[in-house]
Amino acid sequence: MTEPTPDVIAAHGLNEPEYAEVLNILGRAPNLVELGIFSVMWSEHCSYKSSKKWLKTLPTTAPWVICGPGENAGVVDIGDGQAAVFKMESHNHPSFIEPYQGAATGVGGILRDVFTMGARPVANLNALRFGSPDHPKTRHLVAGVVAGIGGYGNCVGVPTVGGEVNFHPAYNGNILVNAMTVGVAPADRIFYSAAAGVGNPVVYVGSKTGRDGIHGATMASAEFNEDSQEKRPTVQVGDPFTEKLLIEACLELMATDAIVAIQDMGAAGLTSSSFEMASKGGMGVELALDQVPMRETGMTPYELMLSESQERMLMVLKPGREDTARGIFEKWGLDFAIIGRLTDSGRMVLTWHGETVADLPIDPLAQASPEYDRPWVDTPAPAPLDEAALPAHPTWDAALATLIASPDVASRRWIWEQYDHMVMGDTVQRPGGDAAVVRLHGSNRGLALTTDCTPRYCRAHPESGGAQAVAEAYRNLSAVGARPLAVTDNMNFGNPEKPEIMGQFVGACRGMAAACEALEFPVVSGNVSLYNETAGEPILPTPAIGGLGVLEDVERMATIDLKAPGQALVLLGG
Amino acid sequence: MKATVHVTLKNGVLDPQGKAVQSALGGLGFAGVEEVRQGKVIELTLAETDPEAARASVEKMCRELLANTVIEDYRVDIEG
Amino acid sequence: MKATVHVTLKNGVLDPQGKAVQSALGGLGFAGVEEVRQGKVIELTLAETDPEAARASVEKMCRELLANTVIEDYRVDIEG
Amino acid sequence: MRAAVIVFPGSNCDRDVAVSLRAATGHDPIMHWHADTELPKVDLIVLPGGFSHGDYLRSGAMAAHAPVMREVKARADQGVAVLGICNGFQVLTECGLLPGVLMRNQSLRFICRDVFLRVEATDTPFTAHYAPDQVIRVPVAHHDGNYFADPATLDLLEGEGRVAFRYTDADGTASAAANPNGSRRNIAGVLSANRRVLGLMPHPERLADPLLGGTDGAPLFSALAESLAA
Ligand SMILES: Nc1ncnc2c1ncn2[C@@H]1O[C@H](COP(=O)(O)OP(=O)(O)O)[C@@H](O)[C@H]1O
Repeated sequence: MTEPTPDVIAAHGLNEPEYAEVLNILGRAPNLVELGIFSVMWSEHCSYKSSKKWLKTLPTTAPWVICGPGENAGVVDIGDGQAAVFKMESHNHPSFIEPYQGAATGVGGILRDVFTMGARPVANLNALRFGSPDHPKTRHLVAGVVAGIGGYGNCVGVPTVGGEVNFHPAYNGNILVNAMTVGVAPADRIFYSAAAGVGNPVVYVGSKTGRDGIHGATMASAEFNEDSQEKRPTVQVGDPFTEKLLIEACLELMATDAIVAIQDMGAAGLTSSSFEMASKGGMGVELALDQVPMRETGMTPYELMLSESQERMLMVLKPGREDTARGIFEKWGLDFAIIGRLTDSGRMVLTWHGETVADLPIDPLAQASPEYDRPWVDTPAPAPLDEAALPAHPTWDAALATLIASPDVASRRWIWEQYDHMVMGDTVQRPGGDAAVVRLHGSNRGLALTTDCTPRYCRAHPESGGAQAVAEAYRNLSAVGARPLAVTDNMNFGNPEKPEIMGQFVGACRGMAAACEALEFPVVSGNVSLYNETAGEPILPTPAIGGLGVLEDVERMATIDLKAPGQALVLLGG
Repeated sequence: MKATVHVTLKNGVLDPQGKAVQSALGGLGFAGVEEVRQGKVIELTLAETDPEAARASVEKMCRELLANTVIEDYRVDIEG
Repeated sequence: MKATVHVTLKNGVLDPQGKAVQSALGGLGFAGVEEVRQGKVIELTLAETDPEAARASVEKMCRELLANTVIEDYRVDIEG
Repeated sequence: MRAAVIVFPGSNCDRDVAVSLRAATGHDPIMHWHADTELPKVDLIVLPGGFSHGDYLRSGAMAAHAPVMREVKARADQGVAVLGICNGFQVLTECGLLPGVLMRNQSLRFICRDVFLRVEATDTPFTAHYAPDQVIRVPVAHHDGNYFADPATLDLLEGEGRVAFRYTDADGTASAAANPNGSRRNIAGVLSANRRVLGLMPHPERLADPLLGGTDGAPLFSALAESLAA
């Protein structure tokens, strides 16, 4: 086997110390398939190598937390034997390149994270940031992203009930598309990803694998530059119809006792799903890659391991349940293939028509991925505003007109009317209020949902901004009458190798941690998107917060509309 | 002057529509349909009378609006 | 054997997509676009090797599924 | 009344309409998988909203050829009531049980919001609980709801009183501004010649519960329960 050249190693995004660690782990040079796997597993996107140290400082526990960060999504007990499963995830770079498909596949990915855990998705939300309204690309990006979110969510039949949108020139070359899904499951029927049982079959279901987004996971972690336009990586096309079938088929199979472990194939597809399942369960895996359902001819093991084709899942079944599972997936018209088995070797052995094409130790790859303590500098607290230097106060009428006309305040009706926000028949508070409220089907209880962040506060002072975002989510949930329970977050920042940017990240984490602690409002899931820069210009630090609360009686929920003339308006708080 | 633009998905890009049509044709009893790909055809009537100028203009329309060149290819035909 | 099906709106049927494209082209500064009509092109790969049989089968697919003859016309091209 | 809701791959308002049917009749409808040709004897067949087969090719086109649809057509010919909501309406036009076709919305955008409808025909099992010309509020949620038929067909439908609902303002005027999708003559729902098949784009099942913000959709289900009572 020929050793990869420095160019090839660099193209896989591994720096010198990282490659040295690869050699150390393997005791030999990797082949191309193996190099590809390392590159994906150790990308920022999959390994959280820059952010891990700080994420660990967020409070993640409370008596009602069933599962905190570390699984596909967070799980909280919402009473009555039910659990809410939720998470937020970014699809920023793909959405800038192809807004419709980028946003659509973002929704598809986060839905899979939630139904993987056995929950039926009941609501989608999103947090969007675009460049200046008069930037030539903004209109096209807004239209495409909104249509893409609707195109996917509407078709799968999950209501999109809320979200937020801001405009700022800092996002001109790097928009943010963060999608959140909330699902509901019986609290004692949550499905996890840890593989177990030597000899158990490893099963692939969903769509066939094509050459989609090969290297997308590494792309998502590399700073954008001007020629990203030229490189134009293969953008993935979403198939919401297949996703809808996959939801129904998975939930149908989950109602039996056939599944040992299940994991969606998100970014980095088969690689990260198989390694994560094996590593969490302390198992080894043998996969016969030639058994993977393929969409195109001539695909290679390298491509199969790195493909980001959408609408696919990996499962470990109990022995003897293959036919039950196959029957369900075939009824729904989905691919089903037994592609391997679990072993006790602690190694990932990949074969191609009987020949071994990769043989890697699982834990060193999955768990010993690099973890950096990146240098950072604190963002100084801004000086108090000098009142004398402010422009004269406009008339109240003019101030009001300016505010209402501001793109950050103007009505979002144009957006949410493109989302089916009522399907499933439980949206008791539609978009437009402080938080959306979705009734728990068949009961009078409900979930309140919101996403919040004010990036200009976060830029002025990340710590206060991070705390403010959490507090705002808490307030929005309280305002409809819900008891706030937990949050998911999506940390969108620039290049963490720059100490000021890393300082923004650290500051935001500190603020969020303090607010979550004070409010007993733990972080149960989240996602980090770094390197959001174009030509060296970073976005505003944007720690988007998704909050979830519970209402015991939706008939007593509060709404924003003024109900009758003559009623008093009261201002609370300071 | 008339121009016809064919916009088709690039090779290797998933075509959910084509896939669904293929399986529906199978369901209707049509055997031997090995692949289905669906694209768009856009017919333009132009004031322009010079074929070369018309082609140049339509190619520009394709790049700017009619095709999504990230995932689609296009072909322009000009007829008198 | 390959077959290409063009499905286009009948004359007199308003084409919202074509109209939107036309006005978008105007907005982008393309002058002299007098009309735009948008249709579908469906490319089929068939196991059938006899052109006549292939045509007959694809015509049937058009009538049964690929076109809605209330508003659409179709044209079938067969190539080796 | 016994009802069956046909579930196509990609249907997503099947559960919603089942909830409304249960509220009106006191029992659950049969949920019938599209591939199953043995349709039990029922008084009402419902084709629900959603994106059957992803709405790829044309909305409703592939579902119109589902194995069960031959039986649905036969039952309709025998006078069994058939209700198609949204995607179900698209399936009914594609399979020829109702005339016309639902084209892409004029705005080209998906549209989800409440609209006002004027009830144009009250002599049907679906609309008997509305008053003539009553204006009701129900939501639409579709990308392809732009009703098209040639003028002769439209004249025929109007002449035979087969327009069931029209999009209007709150005061009942069928203005252009009240038309959410570009439908010819503001048509939101049409009936078959025997008045036993109704297709409509708006979703009465979405406003049939006070907690959801309105109940103007409920009389459609109560009318069915009463008219079709065995
Ligand atoms: N900012 C964050 N805060 C808390 N937990 C996080 C954060 N970012 C990621 N996580 C957690 O890390 C785990 C891995 O996330 P990720 O790799 O995005 O999941 P996926 O496998 O769906 O891609 C998840 O459990 C996620 O909840």
